[in-house]
Amino acid sequence: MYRPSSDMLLLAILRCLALIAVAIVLLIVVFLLIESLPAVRSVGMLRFFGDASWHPAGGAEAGRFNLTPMLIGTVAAAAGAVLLAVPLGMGSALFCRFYAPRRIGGVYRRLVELLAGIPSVVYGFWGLMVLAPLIRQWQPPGQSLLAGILILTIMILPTVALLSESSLRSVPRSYLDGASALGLSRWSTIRGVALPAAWGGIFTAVLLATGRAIGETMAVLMVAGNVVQTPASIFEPVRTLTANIALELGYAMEHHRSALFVSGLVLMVMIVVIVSLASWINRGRVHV
Amino acid sequence: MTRSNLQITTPSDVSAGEVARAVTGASAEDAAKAEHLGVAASDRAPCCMDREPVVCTEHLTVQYGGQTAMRDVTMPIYRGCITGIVGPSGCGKSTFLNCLNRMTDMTEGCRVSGRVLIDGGDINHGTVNLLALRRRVGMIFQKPNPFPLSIRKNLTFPLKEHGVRSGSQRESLMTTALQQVGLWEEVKDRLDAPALGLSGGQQQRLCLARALVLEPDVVLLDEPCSALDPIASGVVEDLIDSLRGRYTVIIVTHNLAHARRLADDVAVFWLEEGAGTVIERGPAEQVFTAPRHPATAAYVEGRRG
Amino acid sequence: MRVIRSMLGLALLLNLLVIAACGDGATGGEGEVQGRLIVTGSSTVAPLVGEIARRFEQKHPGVRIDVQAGGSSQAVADVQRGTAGLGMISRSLAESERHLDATTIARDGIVLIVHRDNPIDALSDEQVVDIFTGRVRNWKDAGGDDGRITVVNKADGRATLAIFLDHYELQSRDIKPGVVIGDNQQGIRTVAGDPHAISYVSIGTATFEASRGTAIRMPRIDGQEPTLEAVHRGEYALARPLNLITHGSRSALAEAFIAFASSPEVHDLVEAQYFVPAVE
Amino acid sequence: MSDVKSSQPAWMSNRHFDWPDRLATVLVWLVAISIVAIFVWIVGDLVRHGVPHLSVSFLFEAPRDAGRAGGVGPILVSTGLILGVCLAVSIPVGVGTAMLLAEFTRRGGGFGLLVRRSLDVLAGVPSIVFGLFGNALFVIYLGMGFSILAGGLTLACMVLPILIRSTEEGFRAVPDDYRRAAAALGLTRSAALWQILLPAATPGLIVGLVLGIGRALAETAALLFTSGYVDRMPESVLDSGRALSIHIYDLAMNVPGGDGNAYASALVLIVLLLAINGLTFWLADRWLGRRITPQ
Repeated sequence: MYRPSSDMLLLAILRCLALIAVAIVLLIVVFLLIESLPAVRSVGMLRFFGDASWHPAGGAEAGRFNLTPMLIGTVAAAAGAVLLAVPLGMGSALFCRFYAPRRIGGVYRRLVELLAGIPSVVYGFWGLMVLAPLIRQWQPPGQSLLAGILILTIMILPTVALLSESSLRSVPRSYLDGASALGLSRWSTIRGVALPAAWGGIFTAVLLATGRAIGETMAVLMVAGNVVQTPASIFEPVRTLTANIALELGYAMEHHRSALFVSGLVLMVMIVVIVSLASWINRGRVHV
Repeated sequence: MTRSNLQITTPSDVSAGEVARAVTGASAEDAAKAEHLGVAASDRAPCCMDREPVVCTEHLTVQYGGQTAMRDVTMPIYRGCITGIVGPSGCGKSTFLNCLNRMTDMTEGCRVSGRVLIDGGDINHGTVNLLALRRRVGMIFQKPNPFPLSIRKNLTFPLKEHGVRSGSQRESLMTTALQQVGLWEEVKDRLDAPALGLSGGQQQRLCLARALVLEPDVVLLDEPCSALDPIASGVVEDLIDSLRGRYTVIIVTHNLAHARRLADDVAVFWLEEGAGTVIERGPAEQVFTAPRHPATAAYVEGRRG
Repeated sequence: MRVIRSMLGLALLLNLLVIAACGDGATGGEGEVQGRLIVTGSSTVAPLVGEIARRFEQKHPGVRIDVQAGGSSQAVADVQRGTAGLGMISRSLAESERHLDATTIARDGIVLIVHRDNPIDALSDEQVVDIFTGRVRNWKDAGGDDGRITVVNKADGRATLAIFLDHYELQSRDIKPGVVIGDNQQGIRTVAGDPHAISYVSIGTATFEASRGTAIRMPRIDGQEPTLEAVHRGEYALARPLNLITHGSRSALAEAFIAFASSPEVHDLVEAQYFVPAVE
Repeated sequence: MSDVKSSQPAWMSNRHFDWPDRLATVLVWLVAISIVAIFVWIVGDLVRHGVPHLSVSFLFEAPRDAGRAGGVGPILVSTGLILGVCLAVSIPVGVGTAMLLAEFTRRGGGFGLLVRRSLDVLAGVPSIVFGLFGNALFVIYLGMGFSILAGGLTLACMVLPILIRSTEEGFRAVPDDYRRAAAALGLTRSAALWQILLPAATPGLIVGLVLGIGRALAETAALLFTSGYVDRMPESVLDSGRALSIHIYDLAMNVPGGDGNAYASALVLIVLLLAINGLTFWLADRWLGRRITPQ
């Protein structure tokens, strides 16, 4: 096929620009690897999961490098938040789509969009000023896994709600008409027809929200207490992998710094798994 | 078919006097016609001969956001008969159908005035259990719309929601319904396959089975064959024909040949002053062979519409 | 192949950016110093150096000094990498850091802080160790009111933590914290917000905050009054020097600033921040 | 009327009570009400504590006494500069990539797939990992130090997926007729792109931009270790500059008595974001006739 030279030039330029996105991903991985290499080499990958504790300041010899409590903290906080946010977010989506009178539904949706736009540092600030003291009155010290879960729930709820709603919105009208013509109640229609039809989109929403919960830093850093431990109850403080990096990177040197990049690598792996899962579920669609 | 019979089944004299008159008037007229056409009609469906109105509309008017779409339709529909609703597109045929099971509720800004009486009860009355009403009045849409579930679940799920607790009972009802629409042999080995994998004609028959499994009295069909190829369309048509007598069938179609083959009664909708209304109704033979309204005559002869 | 080539292109582009970026670095003029100096490091020292820098800039209009609080370890890392011209550390140089040059600009001590409403007036060394290692979990057992103790500890890598551990001959892992924080200020903030919390911070910071009405108190430790006078007299056990550090040869600007920061010209600033001026 | 009742069909009485349906309705309304309540609680709290500290001078003054007093003038400037760097880099890259994805790659093509997968991953990378990356690459390896430049570049990597996705949708929304008409006129594809498709896809680009700006404004973790937190008026993009979100973080966590100004700064940030959010949906409704869902 004939192609004018200006087209070839344009295509070449666009390809280069598009490769930047690929290059950034590669660079992220490469830099995480390069920076974590010293620790992996002299500490060994096993010690990141088998050491007695996390006290990395002592260097490769005296230091301890166990990331497991923070991994558990991350998973516990994210899982708790997802468990709470999914029913709430779906409820919110159902409200918008099926229950709210039209005008209220529109206003409500705008409100959820605003919630989605509030920065995490503001949520964290609110959690620090309001939520943690509330929990402290009940179960000290207040800054705890529970506070982290609640703040994360509020943060990922709009994601679940908005994505589920757009998924419900794409359920063909004919299914809903068919269900009402059969005399099915609103709830039966939702449970039996709308939710099964929207399942793929909702599941993707949940995965993306999980990714967000795992990756969230500031809000958790501000309310979760940041003690490196495997929490025995939700009232105990925890530190997540992300909070660990934010808390210690500025002060970290050599192996300590390197160990933080290892935790970054662990985070990255978790996210890639989730993103792949999401795009695998969505392989029919263009975008996740 | 007697007058006293009618007296019992029509609603209270107080509120539905006019309907009673309309019904009586129509039925007297129809009775004459029925006698006139006697043999043919009774061959097709003896049940239809009772001329007992099940559904009556009374000055039914529908507005969408202030725009009148259908005006002043007063019409009885008889038990066990197949009533064809014909007319050019956009003259309120589907709107009329949607009034009969209150699907109009689903449309934003839709206002219905006048009354729809089914078995003498006003379906727009405040205490109506809408779900029970819609179970009683089944509906089939223009485009087949099976749920994105398995074939089995498409039938058992509505049953379950309507309180059929026993699984085995649901299974047997499902089997019967599928046999009734002639789908059983085709799908019995893949009941758990997705319903959306069926062909268009099969999907439409599944939808019919889904409606019939709830044992409705009235079945509303909104151009059920228009989205199907001729062969599938023929199968569905035969199926509808077989419903005569057992169900009261109201079918919207713009296919006149179709209406002529199927319907016992026909109502012709026409656009008058920007809104659809009934310009002629009566036994199919009469409407098609001896139309009284000039527009009907032009329409059935294919000159207009 | 195409991928590699465009990655090279990207790298080249970024390098060009950096070369452009490095163009207007600090330049030392004759006589009058000018240019830009980046100072990073200890959050304890940062407010003081910030004040000194402001005064220094007033005297030398061509100079801009950016002070950034991170931590003592960051100071060491930054001056070694050259990301900062000057580092601030709130401790002496460690054995492994002897290749750096340090100049003491002030002295400071570390105190325990509790909430203002906490009646505890004094703690013995044993009690401090017991509380921080989790052997004592209720204020009742340390002579206070009933209430679960919230131990507020510093994250690994903080100089204050190192000095605290050193003094009590503890290992970082022995401490059983209820909350882990980063900066001094964060410690003060956490304690001021929790009636049952205890932490340790710089005397200077704590005294400064207490004087502005923040809800904290400083109990005596093992009979020692936690005051600046005690640090001044050299009697306070948990004392430490605040140093400015450099790596390799100092620029004229850095030299001038260090000289200024350790001169009596800034003693009023040191005292205003509740530190003890370095003895000449 | 009594005879109406006696002859009434079964479906006329609404005595049947559908428990699951009622329960679901109550629950769904409860969820919606509690979400509204949480929103009102959070925003109300911010407004109640923030407004007393807010004034016109707050927006222009420099922070004093570690931010307890004074305003956020230099911080707004730094935030603006970081955003500027971020957009200056991400717009050309984003538009180019979107153009390639929408106009030059087949859906299932290998190259397009590679780019798309990369963007998916990039969209999921936690901001703190961007912080690590930016710190290692821009701050240290490329020697930019803690600077507005380093922060802006890090943010550019972050907003790239949002920008590309939205711009690509913009291109896809352009009817195929335009392309065919251009081809029929014998235009080169580049000419068609510049003259016809790009203007037609601008709404998508603008919506993406506004979403990206929203994300960048809200970001904290990626900037902590890249742009630093010097709260003075920056003189060039090579100076360290404190973004508004970092200012809130610092006041909230590290400055006893900084609550008041933290509330006020949070309020300023929220108002900025609301303005941008409102703009997004106004633009989307107006130009695209559809709604864009932020993630």
